[in-house]
Amino acid sequence: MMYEIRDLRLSFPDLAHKPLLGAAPRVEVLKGISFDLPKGTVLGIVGGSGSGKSTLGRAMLRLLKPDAGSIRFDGTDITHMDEDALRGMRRRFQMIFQDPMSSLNPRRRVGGLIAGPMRLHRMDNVDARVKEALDMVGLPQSFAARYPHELSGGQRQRVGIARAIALRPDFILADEIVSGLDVSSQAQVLNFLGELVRDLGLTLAFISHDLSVIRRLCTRVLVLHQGEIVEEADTAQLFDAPRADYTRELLSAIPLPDPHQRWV
Amino acid sequence: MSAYLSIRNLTVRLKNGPVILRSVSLEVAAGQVHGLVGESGAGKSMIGKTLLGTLPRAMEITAGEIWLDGTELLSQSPADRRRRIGATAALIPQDPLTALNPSKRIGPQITRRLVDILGWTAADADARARELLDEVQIPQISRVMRSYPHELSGGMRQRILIASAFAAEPKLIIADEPTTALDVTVQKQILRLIRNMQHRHGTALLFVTHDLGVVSKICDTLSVLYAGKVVEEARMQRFFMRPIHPYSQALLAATPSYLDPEGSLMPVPANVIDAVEEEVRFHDIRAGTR
Amino acid sequence: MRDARAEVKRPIGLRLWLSGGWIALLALAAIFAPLIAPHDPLAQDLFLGRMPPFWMDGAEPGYWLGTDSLGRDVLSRIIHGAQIAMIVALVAGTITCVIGASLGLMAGYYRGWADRVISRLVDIWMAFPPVLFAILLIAVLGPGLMSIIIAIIVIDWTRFARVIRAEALTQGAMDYVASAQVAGRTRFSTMLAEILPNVLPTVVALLTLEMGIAVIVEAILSFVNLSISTDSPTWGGMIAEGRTSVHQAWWVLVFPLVALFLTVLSFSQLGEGLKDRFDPVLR
Amino acid sequence: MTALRNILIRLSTTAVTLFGVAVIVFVVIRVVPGNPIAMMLPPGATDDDIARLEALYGFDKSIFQQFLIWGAGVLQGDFGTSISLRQPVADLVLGRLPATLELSIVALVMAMLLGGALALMGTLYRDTTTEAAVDVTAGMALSIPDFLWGLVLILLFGVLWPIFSISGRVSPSLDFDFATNFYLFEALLRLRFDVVGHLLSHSFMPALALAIPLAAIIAQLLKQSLKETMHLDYVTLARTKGYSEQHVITREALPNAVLPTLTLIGVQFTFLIGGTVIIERLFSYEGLGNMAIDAVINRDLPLIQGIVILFALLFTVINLLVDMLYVVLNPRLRHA
Repeated sequence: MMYEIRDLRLSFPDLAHKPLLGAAPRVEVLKGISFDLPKGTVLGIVGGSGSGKSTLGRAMLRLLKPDAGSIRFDGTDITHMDEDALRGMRRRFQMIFQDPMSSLNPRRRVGGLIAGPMRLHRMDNVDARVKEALDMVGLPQSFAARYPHELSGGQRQRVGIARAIALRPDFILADEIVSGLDVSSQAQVLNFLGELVRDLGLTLAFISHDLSVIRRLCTRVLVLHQGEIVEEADTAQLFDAPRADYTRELLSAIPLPDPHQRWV
Repeated sequence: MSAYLSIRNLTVRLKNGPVILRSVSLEVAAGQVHGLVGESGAGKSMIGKTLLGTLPRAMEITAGEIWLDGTELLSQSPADRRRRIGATAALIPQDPLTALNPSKRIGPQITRRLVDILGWTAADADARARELLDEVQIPQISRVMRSYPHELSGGMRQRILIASAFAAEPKLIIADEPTTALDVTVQKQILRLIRNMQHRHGTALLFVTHDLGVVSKICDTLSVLYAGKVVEEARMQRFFMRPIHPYSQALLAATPSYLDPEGSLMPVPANVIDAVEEEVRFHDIRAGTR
Repeated sequence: MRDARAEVKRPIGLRLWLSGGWIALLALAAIFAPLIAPHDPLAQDLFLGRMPPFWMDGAEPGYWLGTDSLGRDVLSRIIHGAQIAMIVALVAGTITCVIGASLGLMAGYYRGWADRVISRLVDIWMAFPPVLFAILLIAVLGPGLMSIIIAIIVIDWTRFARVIRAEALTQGAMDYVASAQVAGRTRFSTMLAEILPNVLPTVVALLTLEMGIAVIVEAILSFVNLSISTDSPTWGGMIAEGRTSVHQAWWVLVFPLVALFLTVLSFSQLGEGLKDRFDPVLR
Repeated sequence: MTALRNILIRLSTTAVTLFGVAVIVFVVIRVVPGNPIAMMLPPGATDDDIARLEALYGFDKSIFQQFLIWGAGVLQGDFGTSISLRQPVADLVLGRLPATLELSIVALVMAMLLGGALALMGTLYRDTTTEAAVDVTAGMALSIPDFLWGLVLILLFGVLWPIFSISGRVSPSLDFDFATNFYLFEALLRLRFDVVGHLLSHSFMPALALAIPLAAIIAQLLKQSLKETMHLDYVTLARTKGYSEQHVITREALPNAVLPTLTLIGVQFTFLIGGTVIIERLFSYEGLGNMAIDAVINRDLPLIQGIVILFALLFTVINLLVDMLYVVLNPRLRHA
């Protein structure tokens, strides 16, 4: 198992309703999430805004500390592991962020952005690996000398992917990585992400609000609604025979590019 | 069928810079929904902006005509144009979170303009606002009209904006990506609402979007834009069954559908892009803008 | 289109040349003051009191910008005054910047108790009128160059701390900081390697601004007669003197004022110009 | 609810700030090398005389004891007695406060009018050379501090074209009995506009010197937030409804764009008041700041303490008022 997650709970302080004295009340974002993620799975995590899908992702990478429950990564309990102990493991679980404009330091060149994490983990042949990573995401090697603001949205997102895969991680979390892209860039990114997963034997968790995208890429799907898992199923089963009411509602709300879909 | 809105050879460019719209022509018939589709940077929002007179100052209209209900707009003075647009057209904007003035209550935001610009009495405007809020299925109308925008959900605000757009019975409504910021379940309700309202009021609707799925649900006709140029204009049914232009075909092939998991999700191929770029270049040479 | 825009080298702004030029000129004047000043700045000659500048009737040859009431050469005093102005600008400006920016960076990035302590200190400091605080400090420390530098540091570190804290807060919320954590960077190294380069343009702009302010503070302290012993010529001292005799000899006030004005303006424009020029992120 | 809580929190932090200011001033002043008592007495005074006076002013006790005694007095409204002027500090300070307040308020009004006008002009004519001119003007005005503007104004309107008075708050020739120290407000209330004119001709230049940098800041920030607001959808929507450009800017954009500027004006207004110290000196204006510099030069410890505490109190009160005003003007906070 790559991940075993049991009864995960996470809340944020609600500063808007903080009393004068004492702690702010907490808003529960994750209300007891449990699931297993076997190695080699491409897991889709789907839900509307406020469903807690991004929070779940960040908790899996221990960018957030859960209130209760447990997270086991490849057999190791990382629920309460401190940052120093985590640091040694961090190479093994990586993340691709939603907004590459914010997640790529604007003052570093592409080459440095990809090489930086590898140097931190004392990997060898860093320059060769940077070139390899750029090749894998289909960017010319000359792009290593560019700054993020000199790239298009799709190219930036590929730099984010190259940075993650260059570390040869066991697991990658992709948080809404195509939602800001045009359909043509989106198709490109989805296609080669699919290839990478196959070629490298990656385990991937793919967070998205778009079920059409999830179906393209994922083998298994979690449907999140207001901090709870309402349905967990293999992809084909979820789309052919959705069990939860919310899944059915979600499916029926998707506008397909097809004038014959009964919809409005 | 007579065209209510007719744009002819509209060319817009950045002052001393690249061309944004290349001889765009399109027509919207009364009571019809026309979709403007394109990827980011294709110029689809610019058409609405030109029409409404809210084009950024760095841009200029270098050629073209806009006929609205039998009157040509671009030959009029900006003030006349503004008055004419204000009286006959309305906008449903993209982001419901920023489209209502945060420091004003909802009621006046709908009624003020009826009183100020169109000369209604306050009582008439108030009655009209209530009627429309009821039509867009807003509960507790009196309370909502006294609220500030931040007290309402995104879906509610978008309904209010729709009500506000229909308030003065405009003949033309421009909807600029009105559901992009919403969850799919809310999007469905809002699209349904816009379609129903448009149908009932017989309004011509220019619907700007990047989402071919949405287009297939709401539009009667559509134009596909690439780099400020209309590459295909079609009736909706025909477009989805037999897209003619290679770029349209590529765009459709790149749009994912959960019903078709095995079908090839094709990025727009490089040779299609090259061909369209060539068309654009050819157009510019012919028009003398390059 | 994007790529083309990045290729375009923006011309070094006119203001960068003008402001940089004036500062360079001043620095040279300060270094070589004894060589280029036409007269001894302290030499008094009561027979040559209040001589007007060279283009006016009654001007004394060799005294280009006239003399003050004690017959001292205004030009020579301005040139020598540049020494103190430059030392104060460089030393006080740099130290203030390092201290204030470090505290602000830590407060904004680490937040928590470090932020609470530093922000509270800033609050207390902001409750003092700065000029009064400076005068008070000089009264305590006694006049002298060292006292002025210390006073400027003590008073003005908050300017850096406040601005850089706010910047670090904004930058700290960006995803590239989370991505550094994902990559396994330590907190401290993230602050230095990721956040600092992004706040550096602001630091530079503030630094040169602070240099100008340091020159002004020195002038204000000289103006209320608390700066350096009245023997050494300072622009502030000259201005104080000129202020009292402005109706009889305006040039005693005008020339040091022009020098001060240009210097302060140049420092602030230099910072803005550098920020624009060397920021890879085109805004 | 939230608003009330914030104000309570602010009040408690204000108390902490004032306490901190008091401690710092107290400690800093007492390491002054010169003996203030010795300076008060005529040259031939004996050590006994000095000791007696030291006892009278309490300087023979430890700093901690002195602080306790002073603090106890302050809580009863007694700030001690000025050494150089031999009057109660509270009377002296409160007597001068109106002059400084009037100067600051006139300056604030000038800054808001000037800055607001520049910002509106820059927004109305945005993306033209007019806007560029506004930017350059504001940028230059901002980088020159009030002290230098004061000197420039003295040269311009005191020497070159002497139309304003360059020193004092009133001319000795003015024949008018003021009942309070708020000369300007009093003259306004008594409808003596000749006196108002006289007072303004004296406070015009110092006030303008204080106002120019603040006006530049207001112009920059307000224009910036106006421009940002002008891109928001509700402004676009207002335009498409047929309203004129002026209406869109002043009625739709301005009320929202003003909010961020407002908080800034709070902090900047305290800087402006801080600036009165040197500006009053420059224009020989009989206010608090001018008295403060004399107090420092004369080593008048009780007076320095009193003035600094009053300034600190003034600053914190202004910030508190601005915060409350912000809450009142921002509907999002009012109902939260």
